[in-house]
Amino acid sequence: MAPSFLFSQFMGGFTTAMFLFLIASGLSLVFGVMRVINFAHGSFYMLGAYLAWQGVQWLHPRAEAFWLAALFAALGVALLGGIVERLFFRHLYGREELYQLLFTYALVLILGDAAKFLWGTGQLSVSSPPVLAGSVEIFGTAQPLYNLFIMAVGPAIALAGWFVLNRTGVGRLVRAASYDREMLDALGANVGSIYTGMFVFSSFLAGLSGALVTPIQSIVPGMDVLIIVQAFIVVVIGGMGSFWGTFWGSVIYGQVLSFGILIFPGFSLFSVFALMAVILIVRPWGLFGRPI
Amino acid sequence: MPRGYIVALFCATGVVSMPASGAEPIKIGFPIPLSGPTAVYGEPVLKGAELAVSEINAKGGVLGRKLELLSRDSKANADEAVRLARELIIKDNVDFLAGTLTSAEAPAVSTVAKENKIVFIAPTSKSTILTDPAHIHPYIFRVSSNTDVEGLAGATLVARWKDVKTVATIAPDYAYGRDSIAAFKASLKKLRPDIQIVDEQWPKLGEPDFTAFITAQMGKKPDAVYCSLFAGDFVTFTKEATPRGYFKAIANRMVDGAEVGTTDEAQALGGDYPYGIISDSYDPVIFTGNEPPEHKKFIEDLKAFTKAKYASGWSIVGYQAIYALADGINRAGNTKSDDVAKALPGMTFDTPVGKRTFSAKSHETFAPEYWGVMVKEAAYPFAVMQNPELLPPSTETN
Amino acid sequence: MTGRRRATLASRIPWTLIVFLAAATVPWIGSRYDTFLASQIVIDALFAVSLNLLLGTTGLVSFGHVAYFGVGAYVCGILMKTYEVPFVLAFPAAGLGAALFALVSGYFCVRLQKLYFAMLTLAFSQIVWAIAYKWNDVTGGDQGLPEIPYPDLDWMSAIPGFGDLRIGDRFYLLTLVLVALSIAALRIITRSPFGRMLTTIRDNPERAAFIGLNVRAYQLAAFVVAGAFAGLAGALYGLFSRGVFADYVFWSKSAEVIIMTILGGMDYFWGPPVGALALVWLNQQITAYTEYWPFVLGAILLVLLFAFTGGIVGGIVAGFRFARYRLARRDA
Amino acid sequence: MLEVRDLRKAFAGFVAVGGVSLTVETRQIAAVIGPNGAGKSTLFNLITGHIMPDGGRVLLDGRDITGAAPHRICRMGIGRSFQRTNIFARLSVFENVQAAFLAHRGRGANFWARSEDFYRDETAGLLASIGLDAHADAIAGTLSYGNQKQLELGIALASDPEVLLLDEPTAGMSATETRETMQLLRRIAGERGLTLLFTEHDMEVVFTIAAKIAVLHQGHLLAEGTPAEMRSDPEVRRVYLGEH
Repeated sequence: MAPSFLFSQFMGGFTTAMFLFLIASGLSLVFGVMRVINFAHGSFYMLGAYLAWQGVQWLHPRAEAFWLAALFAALGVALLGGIVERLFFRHLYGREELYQLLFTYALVLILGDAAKFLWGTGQLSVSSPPVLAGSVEIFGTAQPLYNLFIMAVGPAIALAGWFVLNRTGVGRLVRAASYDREMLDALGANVGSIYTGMFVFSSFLAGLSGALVTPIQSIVPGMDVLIIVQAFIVVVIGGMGSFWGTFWGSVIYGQVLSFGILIFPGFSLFSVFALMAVILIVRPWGLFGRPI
Repeated sequence: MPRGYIVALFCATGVVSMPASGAEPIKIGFPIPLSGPTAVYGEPVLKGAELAVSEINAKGGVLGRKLELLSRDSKANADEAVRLARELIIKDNVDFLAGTLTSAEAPAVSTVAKENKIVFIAPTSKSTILTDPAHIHPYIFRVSSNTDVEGLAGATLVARWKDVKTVATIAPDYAYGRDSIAAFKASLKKLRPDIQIVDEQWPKLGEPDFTAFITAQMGKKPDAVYCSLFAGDFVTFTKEATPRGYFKAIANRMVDGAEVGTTDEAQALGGDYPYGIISDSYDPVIFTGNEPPEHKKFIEDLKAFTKAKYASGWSIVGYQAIYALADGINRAGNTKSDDVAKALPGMTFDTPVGKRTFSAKSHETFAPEYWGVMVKEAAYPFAVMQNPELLPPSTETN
Repeated sequence: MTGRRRATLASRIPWTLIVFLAAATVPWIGSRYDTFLASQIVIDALFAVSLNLLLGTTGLVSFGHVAYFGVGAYVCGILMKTYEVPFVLAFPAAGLGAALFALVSGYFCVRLQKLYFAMLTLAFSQIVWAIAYKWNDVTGGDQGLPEIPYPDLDWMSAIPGFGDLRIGDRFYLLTLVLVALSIAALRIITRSPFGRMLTTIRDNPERAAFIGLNVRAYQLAAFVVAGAFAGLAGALYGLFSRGVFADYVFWSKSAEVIIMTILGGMDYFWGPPVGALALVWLNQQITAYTEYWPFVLGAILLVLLFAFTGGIVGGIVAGFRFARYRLARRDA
Repeated sequence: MLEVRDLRKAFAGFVAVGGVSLTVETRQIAAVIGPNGAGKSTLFNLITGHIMPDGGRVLLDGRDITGAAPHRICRMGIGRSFQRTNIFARLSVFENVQAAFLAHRGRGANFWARSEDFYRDETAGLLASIGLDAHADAIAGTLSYGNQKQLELGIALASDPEVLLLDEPTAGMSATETRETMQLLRRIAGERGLTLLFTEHDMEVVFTIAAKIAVLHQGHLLAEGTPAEMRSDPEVRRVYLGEH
């Protein structure tokens, strides 16, 4: 196989990976701190996509329409996340995880239908922002500028996240919360606002990733349940609650999917779920996480 | 434990009332995707059927009874379509079934029609398994073309590119895609044994991310591509493929047999359309050449009915399905499915693009389609088909 | 009196028999559509009761229970359609197949705690989905496996009064009997010492180990039994819906059966069947008015989670307790 | 006879139990005392198989039970209570004890009979002996704290243990409750011929009923002997009994 081809396949996998990282990082953070698997994360992602489309409709044809719309979408979803956390979710922290899981699933159902009600059931799409519409040639392969942009955004968010978590006071509190909730309580930190903050930030990431995906994917009902399963796989591979784990989990997932198509074309779908199961069996805390 | 009581209560109140008088409308159940990536085709098919129903009812209906269309969103899922078809029969007591879009839905609904002995007219499903000898039954009829016809037309077009030596395929991984590629390959082998198939990609229907498929296919450096992606999948595919230079690498030598030559698809993609590819449509809508007069009227009526600026290239199949059914009922003289099922085979009916005849053997019309290069026209903000050509020239393949 | 409940008038009435007989009259007094709904309720009831052996009895939150339902549906469907195996063999084979798969997957699942358990069950069910979706030659892939033949039920014509019944009615009666037997078996299991051990594991796995229980072995046993009965429910569902499709195995279906279970009340054996009845009935009522059924379902779920944790049966029981309390106070 | 030989366990470098050896004779009542974090609970968890030791051995009547699974150790004749009450909160008191009988006597695999019909008399008798007969039908989770502790004892006794390990059996109880509980324990241990090993903070209790006392400090055994010996041991007095 030609190296340029392998490179192209790798870059394709890496783009997929960085999109998934944007989505999965929020899911992973919420799991790490709150020990909740948030099924609604996919719905937040979908809402981000719809809101971005809506924003573009409003702001069209201004050149910066896409960027403003993406910001609008991310902030809108973050706001929604905050409301959900304050009004409902905080009442479930002491309850069994079954109830927390089901609550997030109720959100999936409600938000899915709300999106259908507001934006219909058809397929919507958003064009790439003009600055990133073209592509550049790397090693004899055409790489879309927009994808390169995403490949830069992913690691940038990873680095920023790492910096905040490891080098700031807020990050210390978050890490403390994910290590030992009781200890944090004892330290007198306001766990409630940390949780709200985490949930809002996680929703922001979901909304942002939903907005950023619109130039290369169509917006359709059902994109929420499709993406959430993929995000789960990524988070499981990397280790639930581990930020870097999620990053590398995304990279692995993207490459397995990308090269899996070459090796066993019919079964790449199967291979990622099998990978998830195997990791849960041999290392439930993921490749980069630590046992809880 | 009140399980049985509520059931009993429910039964006792008798939610369903049986139709009594002859003035009752003739009910046609119509499961069709109205959400998800294929809704972009499903909606206009339904509109076409609704137009036919309103025209027929305006003329007094069939056998003095009005037609009533009961449409349901099948979500392009086989299981959902089956569930809806059974519910339409059992709960709504429909007289006939029509509709479904994909070749996952139609064969599944066909089994329901067979079991309940209810005539089912599939307007769009092309997969040969719908009416092949193993699956044919007295109640299934198909208005659309089939994958053999489509594959032959596609291979004919690919064969015209004399310098093409290698071809790759990409198709959704389900009945239609598989049958379509198989038919294309079989026809191409006869027409151009020198052409090699160098790559086959099988994304799933509704695939959200085609990147890996695109790069994998580009790696094989085909001269041309035969594609069976359609509706939302083709939109997603194109948006990822164009910036990767996919169409440039094959010099736009793609033939897509899955009706991406319709105005619907062209409008969905707008300026992102990969101009220069060849595709098909049952109805090119915008004829650059000689337009049949019936067609002109049909398009005007359709535009008025849907209040849309441009008509859809998909509505015609829904329209044809209802007219075929109405003709069949008229011929049978009653609405009993058994009699209508006997009236339809061999029956010829008029459509805005010429006459169609249900084969007596396989209950289908082998309809040719219009094919042509999709080009930019100054008058339209989307791609239109240049000089539509009816292919394959000889339609009777069985 | 300790442990044994007092025999009151209400408890002497054979409620289950009455419910069973009432359900059996549906084909005669109801329409074809009523039988259709009743079949769905009965099959869902078995599926939900099998899930509740894990959820309510053993305290295992499985988010992939639909995998075993799906395996049962495919095993029965493939045997009956592709290999023309008669129903009397295909039906138990479905339970067995599902049990075997539950044994293999459960062996790994029960090693994990709580959320990880839920995730691994989800992963296994998605593996089943991916196989069902992609293995065209066997499962029919995306088109599914339509046209599974009905079991041979002509013998029913010999029974007086059964001659006029449609095939769907006959299949409903067969389903009703099979489901009743399965639920009875699950009832016996739940009330047995084995069932009691499962409840100790639900309440406190650490303590359960220290009364001498091999907790994982018991959890695995419960997983296998629940899987087997889910498989039987799946086999019936495949026949009832005239085909088996990959979407039956998608993860969101697992969520639906969980909702069904807690809607009825997972703390009560009869909760899940009540939940199945309520959900199918609600679905039928609500979809007549609006296409936004998932929205309504989500809203129901919110009410259940925040105001009505005990589900319907829990609510009824609490109502009775309150009434009795009021009566006792008035008498005093 | 319960023997612990050179048992060791460290968590991520922190030595919780560092080479403890201890022998409790058959029918002896022994206490392990020590400040919080001395390693008492870890020691118990090592003995009962809840934690795998890094080294050392646990012998029950000369039989090596080191590292066996908790349910096996329970079946070999070691019963225990936990520091935080550990009962089956949603079952009735009766069912709690009955479940322990079922499990211990190998009836747990019976899936066809009605569980209610098993061991009714034994359960009633045991509840009477621990003074919980009045609460038999109550849901365990609704009991008072003291009663829950009693119930935990009942569950442990249903396994018919030779050796009973009690982790702070009187924690959180009033002075009266504590006295009653310890009397109950002494009586039951005598009736059943139990070997008893317990941890306790209340020194008065320890010195009145224990025949042997072991003092743990920072994971190490500081001293062991009769109550009288411990009282006079200067090292024990210094680090633990708070005298300088």
